[in-house]
Amino acid sequence: MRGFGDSRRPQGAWPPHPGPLPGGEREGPLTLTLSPGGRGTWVAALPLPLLTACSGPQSMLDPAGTQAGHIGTMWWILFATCAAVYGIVMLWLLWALARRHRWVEPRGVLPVEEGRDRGLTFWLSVWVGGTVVILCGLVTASYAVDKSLTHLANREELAVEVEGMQWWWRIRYPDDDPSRSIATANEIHLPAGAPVRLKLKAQDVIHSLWIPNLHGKMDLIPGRENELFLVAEREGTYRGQCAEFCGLQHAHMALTVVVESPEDFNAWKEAQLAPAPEPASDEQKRGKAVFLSSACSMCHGIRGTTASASVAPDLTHLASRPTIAAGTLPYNRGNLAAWIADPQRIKPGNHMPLVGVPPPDLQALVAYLDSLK
Amino acid sequence: MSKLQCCLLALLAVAYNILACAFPALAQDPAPPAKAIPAPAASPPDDGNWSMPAKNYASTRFSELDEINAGNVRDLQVSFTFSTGVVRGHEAAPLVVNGTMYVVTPYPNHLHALDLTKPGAPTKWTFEPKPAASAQGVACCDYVNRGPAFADGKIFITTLDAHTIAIDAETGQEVWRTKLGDINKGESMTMAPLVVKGKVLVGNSGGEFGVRGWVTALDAATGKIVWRAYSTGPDKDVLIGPDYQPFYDKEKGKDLGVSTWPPNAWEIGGGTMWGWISYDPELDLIYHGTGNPGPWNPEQRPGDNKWTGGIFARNPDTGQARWFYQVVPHDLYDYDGINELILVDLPWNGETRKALIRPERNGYLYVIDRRTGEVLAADPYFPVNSTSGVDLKTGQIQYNEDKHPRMGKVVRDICPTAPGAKDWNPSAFSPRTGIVYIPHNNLCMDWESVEANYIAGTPYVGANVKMYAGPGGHRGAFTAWDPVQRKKAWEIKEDLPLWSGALATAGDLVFYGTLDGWFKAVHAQTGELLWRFKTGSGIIGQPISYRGPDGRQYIAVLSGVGGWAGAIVAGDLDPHDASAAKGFVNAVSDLPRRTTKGGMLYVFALPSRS
Amino acid sequence: MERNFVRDVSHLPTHGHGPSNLTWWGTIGFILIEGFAFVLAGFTYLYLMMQFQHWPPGMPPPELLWGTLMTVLLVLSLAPNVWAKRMAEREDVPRSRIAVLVMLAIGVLTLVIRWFEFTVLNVLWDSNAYGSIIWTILGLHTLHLVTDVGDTAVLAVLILTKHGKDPRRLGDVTDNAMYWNFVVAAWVPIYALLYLLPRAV
Amino acid sequence: MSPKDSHPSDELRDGPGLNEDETCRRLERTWGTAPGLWGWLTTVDHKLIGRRYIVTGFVFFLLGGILALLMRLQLAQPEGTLVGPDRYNQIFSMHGTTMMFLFAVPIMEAMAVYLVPLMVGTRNIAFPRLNAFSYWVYLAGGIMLYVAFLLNTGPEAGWFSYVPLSGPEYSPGKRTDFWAQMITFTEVAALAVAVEVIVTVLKMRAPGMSLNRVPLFVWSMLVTSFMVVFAMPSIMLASSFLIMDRLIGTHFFNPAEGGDPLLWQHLFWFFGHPEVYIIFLPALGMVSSIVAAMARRPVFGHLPMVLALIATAFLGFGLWVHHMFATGLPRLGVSYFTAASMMIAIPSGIQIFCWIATLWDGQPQWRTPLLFVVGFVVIFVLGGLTGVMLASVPFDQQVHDTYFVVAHFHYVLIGGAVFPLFGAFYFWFPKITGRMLSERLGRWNFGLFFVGFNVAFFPMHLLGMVGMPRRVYTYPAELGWAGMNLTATIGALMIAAGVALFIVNVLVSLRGGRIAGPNPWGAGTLEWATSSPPPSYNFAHIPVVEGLEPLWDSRGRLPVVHGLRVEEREVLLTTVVDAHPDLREPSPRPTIWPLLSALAITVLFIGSIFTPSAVVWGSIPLAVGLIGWFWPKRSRTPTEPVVES
Amino acid sequence: MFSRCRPAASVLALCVLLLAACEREERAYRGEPVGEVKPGAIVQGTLYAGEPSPPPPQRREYEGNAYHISEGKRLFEWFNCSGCHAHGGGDIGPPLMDDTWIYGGELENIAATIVEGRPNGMPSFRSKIPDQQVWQLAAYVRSMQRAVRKDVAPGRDDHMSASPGEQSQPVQEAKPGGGTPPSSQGTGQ
Repeated sequence: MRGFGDSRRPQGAWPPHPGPLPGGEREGPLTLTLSPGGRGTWVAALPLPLLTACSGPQSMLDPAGTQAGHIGTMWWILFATCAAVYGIVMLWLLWALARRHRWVEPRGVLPVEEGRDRGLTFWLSVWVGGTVVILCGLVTASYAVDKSLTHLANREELAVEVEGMQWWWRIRYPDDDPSRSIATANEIHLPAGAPVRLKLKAQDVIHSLWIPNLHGKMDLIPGRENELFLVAEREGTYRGQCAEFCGLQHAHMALTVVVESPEDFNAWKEAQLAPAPEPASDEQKRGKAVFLSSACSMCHGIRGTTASASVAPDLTHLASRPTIAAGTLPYNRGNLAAWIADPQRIKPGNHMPLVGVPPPDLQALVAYLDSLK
Repeated sequence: MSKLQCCLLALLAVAYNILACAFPALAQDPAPPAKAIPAPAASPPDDGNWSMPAKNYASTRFSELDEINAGNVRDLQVSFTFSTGVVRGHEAAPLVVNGTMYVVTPYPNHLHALDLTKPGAPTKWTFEPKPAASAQGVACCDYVNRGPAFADGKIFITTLDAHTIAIDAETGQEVWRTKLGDINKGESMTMAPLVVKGKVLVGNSGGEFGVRGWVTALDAATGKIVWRAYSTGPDKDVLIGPDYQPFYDKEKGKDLGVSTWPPNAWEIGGGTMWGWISYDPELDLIYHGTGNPGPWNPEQRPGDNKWTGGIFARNPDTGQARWFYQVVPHDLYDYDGINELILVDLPWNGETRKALIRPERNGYLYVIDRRTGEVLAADPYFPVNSTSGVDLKTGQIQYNEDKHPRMGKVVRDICPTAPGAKDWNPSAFSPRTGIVYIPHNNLCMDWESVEANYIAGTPYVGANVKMYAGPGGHRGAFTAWDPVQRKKAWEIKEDLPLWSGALATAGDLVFYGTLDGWFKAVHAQTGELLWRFKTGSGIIGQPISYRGPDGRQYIAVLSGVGGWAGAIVAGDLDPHDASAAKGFVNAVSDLPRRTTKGGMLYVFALPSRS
Repeated sequence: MERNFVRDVSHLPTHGHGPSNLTWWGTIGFILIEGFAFVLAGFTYLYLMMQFQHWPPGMPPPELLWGTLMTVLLVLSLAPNVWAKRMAEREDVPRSRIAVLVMLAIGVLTLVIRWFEFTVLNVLWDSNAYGSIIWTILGLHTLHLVTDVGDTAVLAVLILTKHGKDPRRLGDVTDNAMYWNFVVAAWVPIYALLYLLPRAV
Repeated sequence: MSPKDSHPSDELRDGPGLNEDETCRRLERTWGTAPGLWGWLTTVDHKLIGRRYIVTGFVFFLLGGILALLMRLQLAQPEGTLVGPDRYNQIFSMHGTTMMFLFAVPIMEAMAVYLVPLMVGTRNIAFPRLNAFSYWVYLAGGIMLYVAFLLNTGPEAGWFSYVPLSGPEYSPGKRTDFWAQMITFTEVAALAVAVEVIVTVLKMRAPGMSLNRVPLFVWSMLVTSFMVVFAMPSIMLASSFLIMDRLIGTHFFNPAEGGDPLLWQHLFWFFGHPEVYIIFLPALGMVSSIVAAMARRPVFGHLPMVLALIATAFLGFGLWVHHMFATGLPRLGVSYFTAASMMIAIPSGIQIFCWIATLWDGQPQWRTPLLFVVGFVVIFVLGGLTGVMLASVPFDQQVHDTYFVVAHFHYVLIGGAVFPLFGAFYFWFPKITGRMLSERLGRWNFGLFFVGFNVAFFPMHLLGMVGMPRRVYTYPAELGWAGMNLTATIGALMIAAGVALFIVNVLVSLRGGRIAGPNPWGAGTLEWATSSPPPSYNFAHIPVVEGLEPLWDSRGRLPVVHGLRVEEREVLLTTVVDAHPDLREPSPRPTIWPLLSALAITVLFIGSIFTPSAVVWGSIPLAVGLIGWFWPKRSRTPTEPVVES
Repeated sequence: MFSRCRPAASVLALCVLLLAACEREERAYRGEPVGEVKPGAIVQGTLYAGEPSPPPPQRREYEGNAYHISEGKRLFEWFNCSGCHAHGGGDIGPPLMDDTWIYGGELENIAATIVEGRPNGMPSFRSKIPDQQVWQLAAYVRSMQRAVRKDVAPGRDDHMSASPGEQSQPVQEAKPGGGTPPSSQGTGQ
């Protein structure tokens, strides 16, 4: 098994990336986030061997944010309770089967005499009473955890608009000064420790934003606006994915969440504000011309050029993003070229058509796009 | 009252008038006039010509001729007609200069000179500018042209493919031609130029194509660009400099044309200038509006979107802005700010204010101090529900949260509509009554914002719109508004939206036309219908009045349905689609049954006494 | 297996009235199903109402005349309907025949009125969600009218021919009368929803 | 009451006056199904219809299983290329749809159609023609869906077809229309059977079978049928709205015009959650039957069991919102549904307790049906506990729509319904066919199924928690899901082997299985009181019930009533609560009209996918069919005219 | 007899329809890249010299395919066709839901119009729209004029109800060469 089976892997391990990621490949401490319930001790105490496979860039068992931490606590409460109940039931079942079992043909029927079931009836009442008590406990715990998920909501420091499209994510950072608002695609950068409000909407079908390491999922529903409130605490790179079936390429609708220090975050934001750099080399210049004169500019925009289309991801800072095609491929020049050359083979049914850029033009185009840091 | 008393009173009145003209101070100080008067410097006495579509720099569209009056107008009859040979929407005003009438047609923008001295007004010459045919694809609302302008022996016209052309008024020869915009970006030109101090002022159209709006001054003699002021972008492009002194704080700040937009959105942000310009020679300021921001979908352009949807006062020589007032910051409903600006001096709280009157798209009639840009009044002349009023302290319009457009959600019953309570079709102002005569719509709409995708040369709108009759069930109205009393004097309900201009005359008459082809004269005081005539096609043109070479008074108007309101007829649109013509088709789906295409000049006069 | 005869049932009758019949229970079953469908459609109506600022959105509510006429007619039809049921239970064949014919005539009349009702809704089903739900609810109810009128027509043919002598036909008349009661009972809240509620909010 | 009813005619009647062989011969002539195709098409015998219902349902189970295997093979490795996204989407939608609508509900109702009349001791189900009709409609719906699927027109929006994805704009073509219409088919069939079962249970029980003596399986089917009556109208409305949105431009789910996508979810889950219990409650009844027979004692706590069934049914309607915790509904509202969802664990807990208590107190025999019951308890309790977890809003927000949920509901549905169903197959197969299934193959069958099931579905819990969403046709290699997915695929193959073994067992046993005799398990309920397979008339004499387990109570001498006619189809009606004999009701004869009506309604439904006017012209043949169906016929003996219903 | 034949005939008709379904529901994602919409078979009139040439394969492939038409519907919005033609009723450009066609109303004519542009304001999208999407758009435009089978035409979209969905309108024969609208006669350019 490849990947993040080992929880000590660097947090920037996903996606595989040739160069350093914006978030930096930090060796994050294993459980930086301690939820009030002391999840860390739970982890240590539970001898479940499978747990080693539980951390990772898209795992609810490896919380990196306050909310995911609380939910993690809830999980361990539920797990412990249910495991205990299950154990009791199974033991009793074993006993019942072993007690007077027979391997033979039936002989006669046990008569039910008056009063014979009285003892069982008593235990049934105990059983029901126990069930009620346990359930009341769980309901209370669930309600408490649910409340704790939003208790920081009035301390919002950052609002991010997330719009689900078939099959990518449009991310906007609105600002009171509209000229400082930025738009990107398939990546969310968050400052560590800051309370963030994600505003979720969709224009086409229902999607669901799920970043397990930070929070549970919330649907993006056409005609409605939902909110998800979270605090990311541990720096690192996480993965989120659409969790509501949304059509052909539901499987390839992922996004990268980079949690970084406030300084790094601000630097990233400043970089995003700049329009696309002018092409430096002749090849890049030609690539820009190819972009503007071909089908690319019908859907994609690059700020600073005349291409301002907006039905597909904005490419102004394409080369700074960790993935292309909504988490389908890690970003690098080779993948980019392969993607442009035949997007329908990599992600069949997605809305990027086979444009058929001739090979020399393709090289130039990729060179230009690769300059859009 | 005896006859003698009458004569005495009349004499006194004449004397007072003479005194008032000779010594303005005398007239003002003791008792300000009870009604508004046109800005004196901008409205010279009528010479019987009609040399600019708005009649004068004050944009009064008032003729001092009174041969035709309320008493005899019922005898008015056709004097002659002229077929323009084009059957698109005729929004232009004919010009009459020294015995020649100049008529500019919609695309292909032919300019006809008619010799009024001869019976039947034969054609003197025709100028064909041959604009690019593909320009038809970037004309949002029919291939209209709003008229020529005359100055210094030249006729100036704009063409649909964004050229401005000067033609010798006598010979019909082209003097110069300047390309001002690129149709491949969606830029076109439809407005009537205004010539001020030897400069031809023009602006571009194409707010629905994501163009960047501007107003430009060309040297009337050579056609060279003297200055160009954009409606979006950094201050140096907008020509905002040290002279800029807006009244309200919200208009102050550096490079607001950049910072009130999302990054780079101002480059495709609209704010075109395709309507009317007025000029006050006394203050030496031109006044013009700026169009709607692009796209219509407001969610794609958070911020105030300066300098769209507002009014600029500029120095005509340098283009430097003096003041600006944003009527609709962050415009939500395509409330283009390009309507006419009537310059009047009017009594206000005991003093006389130099003001401009603007019946705005958003349903308010603004009275603004034209020296400073202070809003004196903004009163609804239409049952507005998209906004709840204008805060006169801050100048801020109060949007109604209930009617805020949302992506993917139809917001119902927004009044007024995208074409506004009143669109470009200009009002008239009569100094005799002190009343503004406003031909306008009575429509409401359903609106849904959708994602607009910018592709240069194609529309950039992002809204589905469906219009229908507003409160009362009628779709148009002709309103007489007293700007001093701040109330309606009277109103005529019209079944169809009104898309023609208005004309007021000293004969106490007001003329306007309807979409189904009626040309009407009503009494300026009461609104009583005195005369009407059915023309061959719907009227969306601007009526004028002139004194012919024979000394008689004539009324002229172009008939030819079209424009945004009449696109269903001019463009053969299909009424099954409620969103056709950006929703207007739904409001006038009965129009094809009530009128047909046409392109005809009608000139009326009283029967000759001979 | 040995048998142990404990009871003779040969004296039992072969048909009964009301709840002792299978058909009665079957009819009740389908009334439950359809009644619950009406309830859910009503909830949908209220749910959609919450999505709108104005209800109806931008058009006048359905005109009262035909709907009210329908309500009056349906409520009044309960009288002959109950009479029909009573006659059938008394096994009074001639009067049952008259009653069935009267109910058939009323049924046809309701269909005519329903036609006019559809013409004054002031909205089409494809205009907006409001139009969709009122057309659907009215259509659902019309479906019940149509099936019941069809049912009554077949019953009329049966009862007017030699089949009419069969006491089971009279049992069918009572079941049919019960179903008509349901159709009327379903209509009254629908009338309130479609015609009165939009005027009240 | 007319006088002639009170005086019995001179016809032949069962009872002491008639020779037993002669009784059976005449009853067979009256009740038997004609041989040949015509008989097959016209029969109204609940056993024949129930049998073909069961077989059809099982065939759909196999088809759904094959689709599941395809999915597992596609997901066995990352970036699999066995099928593309379009096919995969159709496959999982077909899988869910088949299993829920064409297998689970119908087969439970099929078992009821077969067993309920036998267990309540009557000769046929109520409304037997409606019964035939419902089978034909169900068959037509299933065939339609599969033909469409094979023609690349299978549903593609999942078995719950969320709008707008399944709406007119995002689901082009006719794929979703066929799906929505299939809903209509199955709901017509299910509602018809529900009414039949309710009426059969309430009115046709054997004399003496008062409500407190009704077997638990019959109770469960009665409760289930009531749930069907209240749940199905919701999906009927929803699928009608959907198809109207798609075909005639209504706006129920168009947010721009005042509709709401969440309206679909409310309506769907208001049906969809009870649907789970509709599948699961009959299985509880089967488990109770098996447990009682295998433990050699009546089920402990009959009354608590019945109350638990009813409580489950009521609660089942109150927790649909727990499928919508991630839709952003108001927080306080959803907390109520957390509580309601958890509370449903109480009746389930009671039932589990009662079964184990019965086994504990009885003498359980290790026969295959019991194995499946044990498998049921082991699996279902785990699924139930994960269900309790899912009721917690915060936890559900994490695992909703992930493989955790996939694991959960397979534990609940396969554990809670399929394992009991296989147990029931082993248990009642002798009754239906007269031959026993092989115990040896049965143990292998169980072993493979049980182990395979856990290998396939247990890892999915973890997969969901480490991030794997549902309904993805592939996944990237970097996320480390490959190992667990491969394990799951191996488990799926084991299940397939187990099911294959079952089929072998059936085929072998049909020919060479041990002859069962009337009551091979020594069980106590009435279906075992007649021969295996039962005769067309079920019982030569209607039994009289004196206890919960009549065969055990009567110690071999079953009391019966006599006096029903043998030359006419006649059933005995009893009163609702106490089951006193009330009426001798004529029962309809075979007829072709239900089949013709079903064909007519099929044409109507399918035609309406292509043109709304089909609803109008399609209703003409339907009306003809129905009139033919209900047109009264004179009976062969003129004294007592018969109604056909 | 009637009630027995009717279902049989309908079932037969249904089978035929279902066989057509394979084609209707096919989803081909990888079309031709940007190239030329081959002008070979484009005609704008109904008068032929000699035998008419057979229709090109795209007609069946795109006009009979629900997926392509629905993609065309999406692109119609994305590429701002709706900006000029509204939802078929027309605006700046002529209406597309009527049967009046200046440059021919067949699939190939419409595709050619998209690629080449037309002098009176229709922009050319040559090299801007890949061929497959041109065909998809053209097929959608054909559905607006009700010239495709009803079972492949799209239903209403999830937006403002501007015009009835293509599917809920009767199929009609489009004039192959198209008529000339009165408006194009006046300007004469």
